[in-house]
Amino acid sequence: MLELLRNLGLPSVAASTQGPAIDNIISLIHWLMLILFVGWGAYFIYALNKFKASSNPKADYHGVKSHFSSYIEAGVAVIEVVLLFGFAFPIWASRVNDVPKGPDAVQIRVVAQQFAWNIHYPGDDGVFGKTSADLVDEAENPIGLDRSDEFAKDDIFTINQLHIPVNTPINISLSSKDVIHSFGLTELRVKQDAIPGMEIPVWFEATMTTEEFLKTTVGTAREGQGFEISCAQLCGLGHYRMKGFLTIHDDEGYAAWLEEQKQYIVEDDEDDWGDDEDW
Amino acid sequence: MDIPYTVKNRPDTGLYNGKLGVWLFLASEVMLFGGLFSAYIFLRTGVDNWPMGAEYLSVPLATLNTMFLITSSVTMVMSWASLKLNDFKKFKMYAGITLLLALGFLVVKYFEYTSKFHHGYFPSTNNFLGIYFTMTGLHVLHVIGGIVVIFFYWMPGAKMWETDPGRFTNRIEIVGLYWHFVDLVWIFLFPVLYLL
Amino acid sequence: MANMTPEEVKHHIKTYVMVFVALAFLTVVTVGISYLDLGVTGGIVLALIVASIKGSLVACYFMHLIDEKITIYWTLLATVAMFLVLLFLPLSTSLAQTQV
Amino acid sequence: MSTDHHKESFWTKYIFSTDHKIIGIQYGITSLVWLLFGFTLMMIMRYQLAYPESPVPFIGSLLGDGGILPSEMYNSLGAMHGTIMIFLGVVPLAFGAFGNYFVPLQIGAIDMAFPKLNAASYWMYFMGSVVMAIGFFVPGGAANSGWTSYPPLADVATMGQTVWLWGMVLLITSSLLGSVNILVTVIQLRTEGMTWMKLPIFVWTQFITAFLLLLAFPPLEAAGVLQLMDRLAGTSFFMPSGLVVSGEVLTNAGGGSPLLWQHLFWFLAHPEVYVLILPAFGIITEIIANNTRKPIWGYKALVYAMIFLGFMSFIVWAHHMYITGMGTTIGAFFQTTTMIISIPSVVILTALLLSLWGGSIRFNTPMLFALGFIPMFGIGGLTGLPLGLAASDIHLHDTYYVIGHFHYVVAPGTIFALFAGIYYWFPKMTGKKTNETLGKLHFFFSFIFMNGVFMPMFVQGLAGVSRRLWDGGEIYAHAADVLYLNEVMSVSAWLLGLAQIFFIVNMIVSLRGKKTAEVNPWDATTIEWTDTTSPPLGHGNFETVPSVYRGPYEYSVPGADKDFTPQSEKG
Ligand code: HEA
Ligand code: HEA
Ligand code: CUA
Ligand SMILES: [Cu+2]
Repeated sequence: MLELLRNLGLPSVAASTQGPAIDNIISLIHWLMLILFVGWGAYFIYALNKFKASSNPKADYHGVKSHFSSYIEAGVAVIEVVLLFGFAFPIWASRVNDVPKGPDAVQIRVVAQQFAWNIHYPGDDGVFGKTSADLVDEAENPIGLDRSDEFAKDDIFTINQLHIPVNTPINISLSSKDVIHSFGLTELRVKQDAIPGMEIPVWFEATMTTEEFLKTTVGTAREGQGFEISCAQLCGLGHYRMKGFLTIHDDEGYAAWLEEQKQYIVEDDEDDWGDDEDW
Repeated sequence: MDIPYTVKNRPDTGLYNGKLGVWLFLASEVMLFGGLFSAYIFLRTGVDNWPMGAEYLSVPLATLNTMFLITSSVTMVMSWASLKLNDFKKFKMYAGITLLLALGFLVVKYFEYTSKFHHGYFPSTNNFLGIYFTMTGLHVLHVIGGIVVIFFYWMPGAKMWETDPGRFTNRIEIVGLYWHFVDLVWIFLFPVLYLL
Repeated sequence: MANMTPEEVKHHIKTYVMVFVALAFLTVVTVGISYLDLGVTGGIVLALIVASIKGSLVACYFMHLIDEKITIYWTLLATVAMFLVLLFLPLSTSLAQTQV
Repeated sequence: MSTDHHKESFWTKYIFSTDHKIIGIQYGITSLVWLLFGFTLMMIMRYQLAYPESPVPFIGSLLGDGGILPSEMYNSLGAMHGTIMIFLGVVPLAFGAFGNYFVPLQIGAIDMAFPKLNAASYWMYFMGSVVMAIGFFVPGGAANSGWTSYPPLADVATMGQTVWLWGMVLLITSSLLGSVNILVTVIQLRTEGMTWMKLPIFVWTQFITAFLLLLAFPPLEAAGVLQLMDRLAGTSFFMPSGLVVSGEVLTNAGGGSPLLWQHLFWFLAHPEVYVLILPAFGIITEIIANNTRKPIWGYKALVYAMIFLGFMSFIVWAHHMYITGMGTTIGAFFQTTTMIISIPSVVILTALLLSLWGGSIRFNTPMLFALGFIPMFGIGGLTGLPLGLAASDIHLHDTYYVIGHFHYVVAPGTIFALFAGIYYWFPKMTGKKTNETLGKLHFFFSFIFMNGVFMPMFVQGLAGVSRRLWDGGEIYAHAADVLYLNEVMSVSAWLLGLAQIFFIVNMIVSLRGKKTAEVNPWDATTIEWTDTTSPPLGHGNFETVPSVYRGPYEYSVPGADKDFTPQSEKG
């Protein structure tokens, strides 16, 4: 079934620890759907043919007398219970409860806005600097970071460029400046609404680097294009182009990237970089 | 041909159409105000400091208004009972008092609103005032609707008493049900907005 | 209430007056309570209890719910159920919202 | 008696009529026009999706900007397509038109319980739809925040949103009046012998639908008022503090919650989807019983399943909100209720399917649409299941999978049922017959192209393509593999549009034809067909109001001389 769904569009990689579990439940439930549909479909066509007026001119007042349909209904109910308790609840519980808070996890803030993703790293001190709506300057400082705050001095900030290490728990605290957006990482099976006024945690652990992923795309329509952040919630006229980029590094690569970012802090803040020509 | 059960009760349900109709309508009204009460609870629990109603609002005026509405409810039901006793004069009197009390309610509300505006309290000031104005505003619209209908049956519509007293009495019962509901909503609005 | 004898109506009128007195008294009680210092939760609970009593009085006696027909009871039962859902389910959902 | 004593003018007879049949037809015509309009909006949008940023042919000049559909207008048309199809199209047609016309006839009532209120609710609907139409002409265009109108986007949107809200307030009020009317009619005006368990299923579905509208719509009205306050009085019910929109710090007091709207909206909108499907079930049941010439299988099970469905529909709404960050317990609760609610649907579909067994099936146009409905609703319903589990919804939420899911239930589902109903009852309403050949062509082409539009959506959805994308996902790499489907879907949609010409021609030709239909052309059992004049106008639907002696689907009763025994037949 999973193969079939893959052929039907489901991305062939599920590049996070939770991804395969989600694919699994999708494919299980499609089994149920397929069996019901094919079973009833076969019955349907058979019945239409057998009981068409030309072959069965006299209808039978009583019709079906057996109770097998009740068994089917009970069967559907049982399978749904199994899906709920065996799969759906545990996956959801892990998504909600296992948010990694410790020092092993990478902490990132993502602040969505019309029509970009602002990415905020705490820097070496591991603490996010203060931000405030009054300091927002769309060109220079979209998240309103208060550089005078001591924790803010080393904070790294990017637009539409999310870089993370592979095989490391990532804890993103997601919020929005203006309207509701939805943070979607299709290949990682991650999706979470970014709701203004709320800071919602999303966590995941990538299992594949961008480099590895790119190898799998060779020969497909998307060859050469890595992971993306998509916006899944209607957020205005630019909703369709609210795309960000996700790069998954190995540990060295990630460290190198962080190092590289530091140089931009000292200079004039985050102005002239970040691939925003792409959005 | 006339629609059946406008005056008499249908035997198996024991109801006439209008009464069932108004109860269903009130059911939807319960859900309408329910939506607003739900919003109130939701907003209130969502913030750390929610102002006490009394900080902005005048409890004495609202108490007075509560009394107005309670009294108008009892006079409303009395006006219906008077019709049941075939006493049209008393009906006129009680319905008239109901109208006066309802107008009294509006007058007090007018003073409450204007004094809020004078103090610079607007719906936009904070969510407490926002929900206060929305809920009481919607309630006031209901009061006005009630006044219009009661007035109609008090003056021009009262002619029906001569032609079709049974139906007229039923109409007054229906109007009464609506009016008691308006009172009932206020009974909840009063503590929720002013006292908590 | 379509076929009541005059005696019954008169009896009803007595009830109305009594209910009215009770409502007035309870209004004073609510206002009184609000001046006591019961804390937020205590105050809310008590005020809502009193309001519910008042509301029930109006509904039962002025609106004659105390002896109504079964159809209306069913309708209102459904309404009350949905009303409670509407009042509390959104709230419990948001309280359980995952937040940082 | 059907005729009134005094002569009526055209205006009182056809325009400001209080006759439920005229009002039903008014509802029907208005809503069909809106359906066509709503579909047209989508055909325009589908052009942009198939050929991004190329000028739309024929009507490009209306869109400005070199004939290309601008992205803000795309959002407008999308929001209005959803709103129009649901609130101005399907609900008024299914509930307003069919409900008004046939509920009194099927229960043997001479009219609705409150004829004036009935007219008022039509005119309220009419005004609501005029207001909605005005939206297209205000600065900034019609509402553009989706039919769901999520704030804060909707709070800060252009003026069209305010117009939308006023329109909704009118439409909601209209539905409330309509549902009170249907409920009282069914409870109070059933003819002698028409006990609850003898009601045709169609009446049951209308009855439950009315209950859903009565209790679910008012909270949306409340929410609409709150959003109007946000937009007009500057409150912040749905706006938290410290928003920065387009570089400007908003000066609102703040303290509100965007999720509050979502709760109030879905509190309506989930029951609303059953409002869309229940009347469809009702129509389908009538037609299947009639054309299999045997009683429906499991009448009681159907009734109880529908009542249960109605109740449950109030406690599943947050399955639209899993991705807002729902906690585990509440998440488990809503997933469970969502799975539970799928069971009565399975029961209903099973009953319909089993009803075929032992029948003597006639394949006329209404029956074809009814039979088409079953597997199409099956696909739509089944694809609801992965959405109902929060875990799989993580991937599928707000993708085209959702769009595919609900279009299967509403378009080849409900719309087919409505077509079936129109063909089935056309002789009753007009005394004329529709053309079978045109009807069958209409069915086969609609069936093919409906699937052509909506089946590929599942593929795009599985691939993760978001909905409401102006460019159809062109900028996203994950959409690259499935992008070619946009054109397939669009072409199907236009062909689907062309297929409707069979319907329109059929309607026009049949209406202009002679009154040749017999009183009971389908040999049906329910009492609307026992009526002798067709159609009798004015209050009073029957020469003599029939009494009812038996269940609604007494077809092929053993020992009876004909293969149908009307409900009104003694014995
Ligand atoms: C008529 C309308 C209708 C109906 C009936 C349904 C029915 C169901 N819907 Fe759907 N739904 C919508 C209209 C409808 N829905 C709309 C409009 C939206 C999107 C709104 C928006 O966001 O804009 C939506 C969105 C939606 C979501 C949110 C998705 C998301 O945004 O992420 C969910 C999630 O749980 C869901 C679930 C279900 C379920 C479990 C059912 C169940 O009731 C289905 C039960 C039915 C079955 C299980 C079928 C049984 C089948 C058989 C027995 C086999 C028969 C086979 C043959 C005959 C061959 N729906
Ligand atoms: C009842 C509801 C309903 C119905 C029937 C339809 C019908 C159709 N819908 Fe719609 N749709 C929605 C409700 C509905 N839709 C909603 C709620 C949304 C979400 C909006 C949002 O995102 O906010 C949506 C979104 C939506 C999208 C996604 C847009 C996006 O996300 O960007 C698409 C894309 O293809 C689409 C296509 C279609 C098509 C091709 C049909 C076709 O099936 C249409 C077929 C129509 C007919 C067959 C009717 C023909 C009428 C006649 C023939 C009448 C004749 C007239 C006279 C005789 C006078 N719809
Ligand atoms: Cu941001 Cu869509
Ligand atoms: Cu739903």
